[in-house]
Amino acid sequence: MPILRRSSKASTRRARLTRKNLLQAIGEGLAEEMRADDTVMVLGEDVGKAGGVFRLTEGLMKEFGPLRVMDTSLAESLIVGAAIGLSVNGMRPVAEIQFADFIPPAFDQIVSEAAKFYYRSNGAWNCPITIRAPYGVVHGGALYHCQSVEAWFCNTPGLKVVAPTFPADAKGMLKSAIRDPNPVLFFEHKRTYRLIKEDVPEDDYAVPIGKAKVHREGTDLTVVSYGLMLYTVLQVAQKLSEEHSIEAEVVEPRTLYPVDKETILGSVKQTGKFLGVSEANLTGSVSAEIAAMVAEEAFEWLDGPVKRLGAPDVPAAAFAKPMTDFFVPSAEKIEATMLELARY
Amino acid sequence: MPILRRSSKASTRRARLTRKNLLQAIGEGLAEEMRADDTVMVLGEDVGKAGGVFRLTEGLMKEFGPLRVMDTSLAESLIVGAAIGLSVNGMRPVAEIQFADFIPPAFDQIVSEAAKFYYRSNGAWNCPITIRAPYGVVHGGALYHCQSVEAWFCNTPGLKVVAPTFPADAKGMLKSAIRDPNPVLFFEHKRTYRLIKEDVPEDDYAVPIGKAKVHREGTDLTVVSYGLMLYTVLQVAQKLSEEHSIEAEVVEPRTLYPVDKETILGSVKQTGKFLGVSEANLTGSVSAEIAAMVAEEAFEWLDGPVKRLGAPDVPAAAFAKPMTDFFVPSAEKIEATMLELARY
Amino acid sequence: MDVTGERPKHKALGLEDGDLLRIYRYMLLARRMDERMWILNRQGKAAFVISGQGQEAAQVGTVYHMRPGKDYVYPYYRDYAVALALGQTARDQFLSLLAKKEDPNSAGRQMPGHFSSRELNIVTASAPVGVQYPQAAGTALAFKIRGEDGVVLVCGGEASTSQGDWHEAMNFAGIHGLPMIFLIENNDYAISTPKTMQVAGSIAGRAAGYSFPGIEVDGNDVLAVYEAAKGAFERARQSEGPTLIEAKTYRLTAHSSDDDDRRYREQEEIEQWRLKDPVIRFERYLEEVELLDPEKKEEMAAQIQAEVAKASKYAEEAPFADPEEVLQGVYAQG
Amino acid sequence: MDVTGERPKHKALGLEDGDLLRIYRYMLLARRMDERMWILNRQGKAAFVISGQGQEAAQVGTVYHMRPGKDYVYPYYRDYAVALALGQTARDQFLSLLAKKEDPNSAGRQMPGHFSSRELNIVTASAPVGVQYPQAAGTALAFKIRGEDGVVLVCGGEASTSQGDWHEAMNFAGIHGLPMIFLIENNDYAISTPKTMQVAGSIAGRAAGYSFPGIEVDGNDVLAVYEAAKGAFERARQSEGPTLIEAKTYRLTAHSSDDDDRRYREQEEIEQWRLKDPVIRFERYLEEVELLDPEKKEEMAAQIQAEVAKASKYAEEAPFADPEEVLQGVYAQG
Ligand SMILES: Cc1ncc(C[n+]2csc(CCOP(=O)(O)OP(=O)(O)O)c2C)c(N)n1
Ligand SMILES: Cc1ncc(C[n+]2csc(CCOP(=O)(O)OP(=O)(O)O)c2C)c(N)n1
Ligand SMILES: [Mg+2]
Ligand SMILES: [Mg+2]
Repeated sequence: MPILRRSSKASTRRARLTRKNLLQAIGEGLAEEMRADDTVMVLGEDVGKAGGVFRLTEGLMKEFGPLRVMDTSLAESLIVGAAIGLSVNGMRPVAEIQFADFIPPAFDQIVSEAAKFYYRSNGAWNCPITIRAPYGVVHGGALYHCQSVEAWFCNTPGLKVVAPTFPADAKGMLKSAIRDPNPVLFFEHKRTYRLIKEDVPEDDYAVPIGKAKVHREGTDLTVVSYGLMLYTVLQVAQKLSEEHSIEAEVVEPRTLYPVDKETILGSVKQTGKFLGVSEANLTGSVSAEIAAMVAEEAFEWLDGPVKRLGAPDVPAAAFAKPMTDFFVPSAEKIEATMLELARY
Repeated sequence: MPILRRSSKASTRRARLTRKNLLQAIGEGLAEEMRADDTVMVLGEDVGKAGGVFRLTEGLMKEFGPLRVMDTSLAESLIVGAAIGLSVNGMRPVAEIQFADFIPPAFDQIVSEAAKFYYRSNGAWNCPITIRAPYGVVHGGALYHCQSVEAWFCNTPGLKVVAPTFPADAKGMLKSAIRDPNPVLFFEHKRTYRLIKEDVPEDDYAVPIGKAKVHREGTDLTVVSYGLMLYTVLQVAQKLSEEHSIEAEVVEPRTLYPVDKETILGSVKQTGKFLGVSEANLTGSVSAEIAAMVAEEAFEWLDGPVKRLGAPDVPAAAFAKPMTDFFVPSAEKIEATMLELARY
Repeated sequence: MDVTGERPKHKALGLEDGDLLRIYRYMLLARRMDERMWILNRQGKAAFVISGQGQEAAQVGTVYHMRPGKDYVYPYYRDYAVALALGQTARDQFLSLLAKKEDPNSAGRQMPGHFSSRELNIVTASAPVGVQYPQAAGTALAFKIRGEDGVVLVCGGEASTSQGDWHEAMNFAGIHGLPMIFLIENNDYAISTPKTMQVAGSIAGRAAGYSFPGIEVDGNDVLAVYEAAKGAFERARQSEGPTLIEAKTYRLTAHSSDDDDRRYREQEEIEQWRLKDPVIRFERYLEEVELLDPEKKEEMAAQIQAEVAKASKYAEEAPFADPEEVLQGVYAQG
Repeated sequence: MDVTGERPKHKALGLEDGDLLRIYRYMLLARRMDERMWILNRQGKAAFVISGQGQEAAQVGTVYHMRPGKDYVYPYYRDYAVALALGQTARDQFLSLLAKKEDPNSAGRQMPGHFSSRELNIVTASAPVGVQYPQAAGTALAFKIRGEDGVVLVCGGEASTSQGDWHEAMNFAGIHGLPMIFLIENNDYAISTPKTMQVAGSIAGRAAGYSFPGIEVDGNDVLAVYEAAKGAFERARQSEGPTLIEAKTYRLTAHSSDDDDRRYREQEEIEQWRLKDPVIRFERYLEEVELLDPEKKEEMAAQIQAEVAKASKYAEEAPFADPEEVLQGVYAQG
């Protein structure tokens, strides 16, 4: 389960480290921000007494009371709209959408409102809200608890969309999101909540929004991925290295919008090959934008077609396990594609 | 104003032709379908007595009565949701969203519901609805009456998204949309409603969904565009031919999702160059998917980077005319880019 | 649910003895099937259970007025008794629970409790809470446009009224006097959120603001629900417009098999509500009017137990769809 | 608006003579400015006009209770008199109308009527109808969390109540007893759609269903509105929760300069409503209580006319923002 990651310079500088899973790291980041800043608060469905359906906010209501950790009515547009209104009156709300699949009722408040407050008022009003949403396939989740919906939001200037994969990044990026003066959509892959563990700094730190991370250096191809797929890609990359001496450079965007072009282009210009892997429905996914950007701006460096892997273009994962497993890009498929592209 | 278009074989076969603008052609298509099929109906804000804010549905309430041409309350989720419910009980509703900018309240009903009815019920229920929405920049429209929002819907299997540009296509595709057993989003560029005119067949015909159209053949580069931008692209292409003997092949997708890969790839494989032009915010636009697809599947045929032009990544056009004009990709910019790419 | 006056309540409502036994049968079948779902979950056979226990009276009391295949229903995920009373079987639900190919609701695509039947006019149900309301209004509008006397029933929990979609549909139904019934099964909780944090004022009380009747009814009393629904269906069939029924009831189980309700409610509260169990209350009524004696009760229990066991076994042995079938049926043809 | 009883109505409401003249001034300024906007439109100078004519009493009567810069307001696009009464100027509105760089609302980005002022706590207004309600609830919640006595006013047309957002906010405000006021300016039309096709039942009547007061008031009577709003603001400041005010009024102009209202309403209907013009009615009251005589009236009219002319001229001569400024200010820094 633990997988190899290059420890970044920043993290080696950090003192106390504790092993945490993604869920714990995010929960902790939230609690720390709430302790440090009275205006930070949480609102959403079942976030209070129950501590959230994934128990990420457990203990917060006890510590901060029912106003700063508010169980809202079942109304996503209200949740995001209220967060906007709180933010213009001095608060730093972190709104939770129980599942990313249930963002659509709040779509208007996110893309028409939060994203445009600053621009439309010529900078008079800004909207410092964070919207957390668990996404991604989980067994038993079926059509409406499995979707990867990030592409809906990656054509909307004014928004920031982040999707960190690993615990330390997630904690540090949540802090950045909360402190950011702009609205930030914060996606968490629910299947990795307890699956992915790593050492997380205990002291206060922030991981900047807008910077990709090179998890593994390599010369043969660049793979850009995030979420559960990144976890798989890193394992496959290790295997390819051991079995075929193929060295994949693996880049995690961490921020999906606006994306860190520089890091991705820099990588592709070295390797000459690009593969994007995500769990979203392939057509129109975030990988499309990244692939198009690469094919436009690193064209002369490309030694092969830009490639993408994603879920097939069917509505979503099914309730039946065999169908779900078929839906998600498999390690085998990723391996075959990486191998093929490296050898192109 | 009238611009050169290759007359397709289909249209030469047609008998009576009348000169119509886009608005008239669509309105007529709607009326004809309503006459031919009692279950076809219209619902939306101000579509009845007022005939719509663009007067596209003028006369329909008089002809078909206030139940088949229904002025709804101001509630987009209700409009689309009701259309879904009508469609499962024997009707073929055409819902109008007054401006595409106001689709967001209906986002859930479109992407979570209409798009998934057929799949989630294993084919027991389907959802034959058409949703019309005027999009695109118009002077004075400002932030919320100018947006190109089509990318929101081009990552959702189960939906069809069309955006015809010319009157004859639009009429024929509206008929196809109404007759289609699936939900179809039908985007109309509002600035072209009265701007673009052409001969439109009087007799009954349908233009299939899912097929792109080659408006102009050429060997030097392929330009894929739609809406007002297509109109400009065709003018620029003519100019480049006359002034520089550069022959651009101009392809209109007409259907944005699922896109006609074959026609686009076929064209790029001949010209070796690709440029996508749309009025949407560039990053994450539909052009991203098409460009990525081209760079993946026609890589070996490419003689230059895939290129895209679109609006800058700022929320939307402004109310002030100078800012609006700056926002929309200009003919000069399109010309320069086409020239540069052709000469690459 | 007292037997008062000269004749028993059900006679006054026009219900025959046979009706009562059918109603009882649906309620009991729903309950026993539901209990079996939890056993399959504990056995590791069912990945996820969502339950209708406690809401059988609200469901059967209402749906018993429907003409299956003519009227339409938009159920929500606890409406097992709705589906059964309309003609789906226990086997259908187990097939769905275990995500088998034969599952008539979705062929293993959707979670259990997401009902669908074209024949029975059960419109494919969804997971996003509240989306069914505007759709139901549209379906009712189609009846009105064509001048037919069909009725649409749409169901949801009390938290579904917090969504904008509920209000938009209430308003539209009121404006156009649509032939539909909003059945709100108010079971006090939305996962962990109690109704005091969910609903300001009264749900039934809100109907007046939309110009149609709202009825609050004891949702654990099947005859009281039947009576409220009777008027509502009559109104709808006579083009007199919509009715809102708020059936006050209680969710006897945890929200789902993924939920631990000890985090947010007291065991004692549940015990209090168990005393009002709608199945047991109706049994008592049937005993009072001498339609049920220990023998008959035993016999029905055994019958239902057998039916449930058989249905469950069938579903357990039924095959999954092929994995590749996940790719099929995205677009309708033709 | 009769002067009844011992002392004139405004005294009973605690309004001094100076208050009345200020109120009148805001109303008249809004009206004259509005008329001038239409002239600029006909002259081809203003691309688009959206008007507040007829709604001045509803707006000023309410907003006169506010403490600018402390309380918050979410206005909608007809709320010119709201903006003026809070401290924006006619010049501000003309700059916005003509999309000039100096436009304080948006620097020429938004359509006119989309108010914004950080200093005055006028939260940047939007075009999508209804989105302001949940936001206003959030802003009120912030006051409650911090234990401050700030109040939030949120405004909209009657059609904005058809959106789910309105209901979600009403419910949330009711649950948490938020210090906010919903002002619905019911002007009979939503573009072409009459209120009978828009609203089932009564808007004011709906508040009861959310457990707080709803008041229907003659929106053309500024003192009646003032009175209704007085109670509402007091309740809010004393943590007694929200109030809904439905001000019944009429849209005297077409929906906007893009609209031709002859398609859907009779001239006669408009004429009837002109007789109830809120500005004229208030003038009559002021005359009755002898605060306004022909001379004073003349004087104020001339003053306002001059102010409007000057403001308009200033805006006409003011520069546009550079075209490239369309690219600026997408993300806040820091
Ligand atoms: C739009 C949306 N948001 C959140 C959820 C997650 N969720 C599922 S059921 C539920 C509670 C529903 O409560 P209620 O309507 O009272 O029905 P009950 O479960 O009590 O029968 C929630 C929050 C969802 N399915 N859809
Ligand atoms: C969500 C949304 N849908 C449609 C529109 C187009 N539109 C602008 S104003 C309006 C009518 C609003 O009526 P009402 O709320 O009564 O306000 P009024 O204009 O009468 O003051 C409509 C349909 C919009 N701005 N937003
Ligand atoms: Mg409930
Ligand atoms: Mg109105």
